[in-house]
Amino acid sequence: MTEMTFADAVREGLAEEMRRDPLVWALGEDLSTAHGGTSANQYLGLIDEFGPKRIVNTPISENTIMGAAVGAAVAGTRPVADLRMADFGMCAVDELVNQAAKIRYMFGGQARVPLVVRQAIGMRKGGAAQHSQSTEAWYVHTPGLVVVAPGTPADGRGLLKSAIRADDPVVYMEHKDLWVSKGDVPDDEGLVPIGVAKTLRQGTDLTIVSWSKMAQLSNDAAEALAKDGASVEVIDLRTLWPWDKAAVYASIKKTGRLLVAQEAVQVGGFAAEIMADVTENCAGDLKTHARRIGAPRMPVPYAEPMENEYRVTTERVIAKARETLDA
Amino acid sequence: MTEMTFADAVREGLAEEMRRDPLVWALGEDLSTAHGGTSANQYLGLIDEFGPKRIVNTPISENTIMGAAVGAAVAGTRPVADLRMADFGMCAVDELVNQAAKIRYMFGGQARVPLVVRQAIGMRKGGAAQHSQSTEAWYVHTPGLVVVAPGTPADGRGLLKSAIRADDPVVYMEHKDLWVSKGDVPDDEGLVPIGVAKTLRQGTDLTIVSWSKMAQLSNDAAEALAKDGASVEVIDLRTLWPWDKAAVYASIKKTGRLLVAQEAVQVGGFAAEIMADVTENCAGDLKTHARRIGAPRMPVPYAEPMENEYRVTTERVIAKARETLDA
Amino acid sequence: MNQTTARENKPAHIFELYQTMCLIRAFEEKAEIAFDDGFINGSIHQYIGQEAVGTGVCQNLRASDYILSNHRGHGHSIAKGANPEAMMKELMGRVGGTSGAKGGSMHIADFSVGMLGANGVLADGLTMGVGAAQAITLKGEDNIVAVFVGDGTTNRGPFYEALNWAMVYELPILFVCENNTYASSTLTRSVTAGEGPVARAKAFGMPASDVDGNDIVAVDELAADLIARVRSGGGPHFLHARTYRVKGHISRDKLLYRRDGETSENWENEPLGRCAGWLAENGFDESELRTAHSAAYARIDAAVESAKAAPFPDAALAYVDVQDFGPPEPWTKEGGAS
Amino acid sequence: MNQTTARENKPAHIFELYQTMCLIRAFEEKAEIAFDDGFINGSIHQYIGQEAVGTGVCQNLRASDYILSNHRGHGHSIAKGANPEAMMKELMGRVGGTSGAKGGSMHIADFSVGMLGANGVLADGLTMGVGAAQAITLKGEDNIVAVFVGDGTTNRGPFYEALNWAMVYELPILFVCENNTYASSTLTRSVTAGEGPVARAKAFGMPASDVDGNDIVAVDELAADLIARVRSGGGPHFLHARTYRVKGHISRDKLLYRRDGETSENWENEPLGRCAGWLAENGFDESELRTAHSAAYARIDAAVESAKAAPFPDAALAYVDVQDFGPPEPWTKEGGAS
Ligand SMILES: Cc1ncc(C[n+]2csc(CCOP(=O)(O)OP(=O)(O)O)c2C)c(N)n1
Ligand SMILES: Cc1ncc(C[n+]2csc(CCOP(=O)(O)OP(=O)(O)O)c2C)c(N)n1
Ligand SMILES: [Mg+2]
Ligand SMILES: [Mg+2]
Repeated sequence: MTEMTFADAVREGLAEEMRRDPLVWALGEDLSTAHGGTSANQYLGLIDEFGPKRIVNTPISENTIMGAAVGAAVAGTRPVADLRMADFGMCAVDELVNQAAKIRYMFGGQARVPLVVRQAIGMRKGGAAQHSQSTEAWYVHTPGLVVVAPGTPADGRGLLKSAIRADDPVVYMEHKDLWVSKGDVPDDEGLVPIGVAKTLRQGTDLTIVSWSKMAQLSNDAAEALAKDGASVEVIDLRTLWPWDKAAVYASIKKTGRLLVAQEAVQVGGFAAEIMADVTENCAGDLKTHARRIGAPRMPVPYAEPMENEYRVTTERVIAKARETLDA
Repeated sequence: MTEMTFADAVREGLAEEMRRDPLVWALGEDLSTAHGGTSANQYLGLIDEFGPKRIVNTPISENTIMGAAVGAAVAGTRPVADLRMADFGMCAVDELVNQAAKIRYMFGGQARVPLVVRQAIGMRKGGAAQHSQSTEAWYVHTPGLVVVAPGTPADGRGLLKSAIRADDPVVYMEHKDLWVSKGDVPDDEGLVPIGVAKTLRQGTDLTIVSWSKMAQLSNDAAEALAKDGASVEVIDLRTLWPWDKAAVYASIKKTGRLLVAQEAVQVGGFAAEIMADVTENCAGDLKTHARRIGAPRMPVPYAEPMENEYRVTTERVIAKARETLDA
Repeated sequence: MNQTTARENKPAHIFELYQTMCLIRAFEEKAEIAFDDGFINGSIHQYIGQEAVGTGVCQNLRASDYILSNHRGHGHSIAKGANPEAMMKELMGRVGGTSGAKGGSMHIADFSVGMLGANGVLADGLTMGVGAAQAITLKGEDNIVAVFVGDGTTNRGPFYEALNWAMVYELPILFVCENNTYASSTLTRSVTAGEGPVARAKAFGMPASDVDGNDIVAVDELAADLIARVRSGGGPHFLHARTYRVKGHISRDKLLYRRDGETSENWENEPLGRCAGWLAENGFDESELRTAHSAAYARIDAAVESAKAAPFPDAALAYVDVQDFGPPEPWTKEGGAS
Repeated sequence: MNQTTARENKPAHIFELYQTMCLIRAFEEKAEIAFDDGFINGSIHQYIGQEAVGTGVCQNLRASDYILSNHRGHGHSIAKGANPEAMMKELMGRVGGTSGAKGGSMHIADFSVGMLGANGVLADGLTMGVGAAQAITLKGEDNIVAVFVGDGTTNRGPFYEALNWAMVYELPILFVCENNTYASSTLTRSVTAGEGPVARAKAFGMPASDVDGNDIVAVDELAADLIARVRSGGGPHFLHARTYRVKGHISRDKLLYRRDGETSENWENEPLGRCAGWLAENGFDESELRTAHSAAYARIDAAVESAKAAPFPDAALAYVDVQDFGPPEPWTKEGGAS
């Protein structure tokens, strides 16, 4: 195990995959210049090892970053396209949803589209309306796509590697606040399987299901609740499609209570899908109806008091968990 | 009342609003040539009455159709932008979600964005993967947007008119199969309020909530079930955001059973939101947990047997309704 | 494709291209009849009148070269070597269709001959095309990519991104703009500023050529030259082919937006007749041409019959080939799916 | 803006522009300090070194004219007449901010002076700009629109769509490309093919001019001329202003990607110094210039102090101004929201 930041861990993961397979390459804006030291440097130094044909600094052309990745994937390579933020990813929804997600199917299985598209999600202090969005729900709703949203450096690295090896197009959503977070990363290959959740904490009274940064907040909430004597199980889904239903169902069987916590806008978010699924499939095991927590349906405001009002905080998760426990 | 097709009714509605308010105008590809008689002709003849400054035939430039509508809206006019299909609407998600939906908020209320964007949804026989999608769930998940999906000619006209008069950006989703469908349209102004559902059929045993074309299928299902003695209430939401919670809650209070029926892919669809909401807010009134029906999570296939396998049919709604009734 | 023999005997080479063009024409005409008879769902965008462009370009490509097409892809596919019998099955949604009957007319693809797909969304073939070319350079192959784009589509932003991208990375790609005068029911020049696609391509530093797209001899010569240049590392090239969409945008289109006589005038200039004229002047007699023409129609007639006779695919195949991780759950008897 | 007096007395006019440029420079420098001191969240894109472009263009516009800006919008805003005090409050997220503290640095807007917004998504101002121009023509006004776009952003597709659109509808719009050499940490020319933005604009038939963007006298003269042409129905125009981003892409940027000496060389050419030089040659003495400079800094210092003293907005204001239909539900004590 080595302690490293999320950004370092995923960069290592990418480099390892690029060493393993010469058909793996990355493209995006400012990749070779590593954002000039202004961002998380997930590509820092890779240009020196892999050169400009495999660490491709692109023009500001989101449609083509995504479209070229699709074309290069069907033509036999494994591109990792970086759109920087899910907000800018909105400029390339067409290429992702109409092409990447559908090509294998609509051409009757003639092609695979083995690409990874990185679209960072989440609020970063002061990010405001256009640099803060979490759009995972859109892509879960899109047939053909795999969606992952790792919450730790080890999962970030391990899931990136699995995503690169997968023959499906994978939307890889890293939380901007996580880039600088630290954690232990295994020294071995450290693959994290797609579709397998991780139980962060065992418990018997309530299951909190979450992902990405919110999994950590949920864990913090569980710790706080433990002081009150509540035993809360916390599941970090890590993969949102296909999500680990078996793990969630099993946990609900044990605890009888479910809270789904997400950072994204609550209305129409991925938590709604889990709620709906569990309502249909775990009715007998639930002692009280499932609950969810997510952001109010409004854009992300800038000023701190409003931004904090917007946020799904640990305290709010605790309050909602209490409500679920008491019901 | 006059009987007309959906396409004729919405064209009349648009013309009426354009006569009423000189700041209302429309833009999109092939508007003045009315798709050369190949499509639903929702704009046929309007060019003669309103001229090329108000019925604007645009280049094939989806980003700009949407972006220009936003700019023109903040600059004091009321554009109706037609992106033809939600599938092509994916080329302009950025302008809709990052700009139209956020401008009022992120500029602190200095501006309003009174625009309507038409994005037809739904399967049309043989439409295949890229001309069939129903993406309403994405826009319900997007703060700042209003989403309507009328199911009859009268509602199509009345909601288009209300959408044009609204100061919010409205995503107007008409089902391609509905364009040729006929219905009675009131001879008066016929405004249909945003956010108000319509009960298509009263019932006491089960509530089916639906919208767009699926509301009609749900009604057909209810009729069939009536022959078996089941009394099914059918609610056509018409507006998806804000959806008429009061109407749905009241119906559930009466029937104690809920089925939500949608044409879109089930996973992560709008039905999940209704399920989640009702699970949280109507738990006491539900005799059995809420259920939903939607398409399998796969692209729309072309060949008829596969296409039919994909479809949410009346029969499938009936089966799911029976399951709910029997639970 | 027999390019070497062909070069030695130009009339014989042009005759081969004529045969391909006849096959495309026959395919489109028969497809329209099948459509009108209810055998084809959705809509079909026919290539009639534009055959010389796809034929002249694609027949100069290798099977290992890639093409990316658009909504009007039947001609490109046939010219690139896709099997018309399988294509007709695809249009009719039958077993044996090129895309397993999952795609239909707008999603014909045949990866075995480098035909990476028609496309229902305008301009997406362009961005995917530069990516495919990038893959070629990464793999160190000497293949190239040709992308077809309509005149109307040159007003979509991704077109310019792709031109710039191709130049920046010096990719082996040929952009083929088929200027058939119309974009659906809109006269393209009514919504297009400036001198048009050639000037626009040149503004990106891309060498660009213009050709009479209804003249197969000219298209063939120019395409052969440009493809050789692109293949030998000359970087991207833009080819603007002037042509005309003699039929409607889709088969049902009544062409109400055209002035009287416009269509018939343009029929005079359609490429098959012109090619036949050239062949007649270059040693072929009428009967040889008629035989070739009839052979194409006979082949397509048979393709139609065999497609009509082919079974529809099993409904259960709908669930296949979605994705490895988290494939769809089939409907259950109770009406559940996910 | 006093354009008529100014024209009669050119040095006095340029002196006014100098004052605006000083205000922008002071704003940016003080904002950086406030950022480093933790008073500003997110990130700020400074306009230092580019002041002459925004000033020369915007000060030739009327308040009723519109501008659409991008992520680097402080200078455009001040030049168009937005209140720097309110802007500083916006940056610090305080009551009285231009956007009610909801937007921050990247979402400055002041509709009362025609400043329709900075923007966090590249190129979107272009498509919105042509729409605003279309609204002007529909309303029959004689206002115009100016849109600012960075060099790097000219590689995004919507840029070309907007150029074409503006020409097709002959809209009253001036596109201002601020070529500051960089796009974030990338040298724009390394990812840009051909001769660049001017050639690209011309390919759409759009008249295009090039100017030394660090020379306020040149920018002012050209902008005045072009704006008059656009206003009098001359159709769109493209103005390419060569400049240099002397600071980092955002304030935290350490400029590690630049060669040694590059930044300092370019500092020699920055527009305030050059303008001061011109003014000195045209009758202004040092002390007048120093006074103007100090006045700007004093005003911004005061703006910073008053911003720091201003209260933060009430958390409850977060729920205001989302939408009329279906506004958000506030959090309840139980932690619910929707
Ligand atoms: C992004 C997108 N916008 C609109 C359409 C609808 N559409 C299909 S074909 C077409 C016209 C295309 O014109 P052109 O590029 O000239 O090609 P042609 O049909 O003439 O071959 C349009 C508008 C689409 N398929 N995709
Ligand atoms: C669509 C989109 N892509 C990427 C970004 C991230 N980004 C912000 S500024 C910038 C560079 C812009 O360069 P240029 O257009 O030259 O403007 P400058 O910053 O030099 O003023 C990038 C890539 C963004 N905000 N929006
Ligand atoms: Mg055309
Ligand atoms: Mg720049």
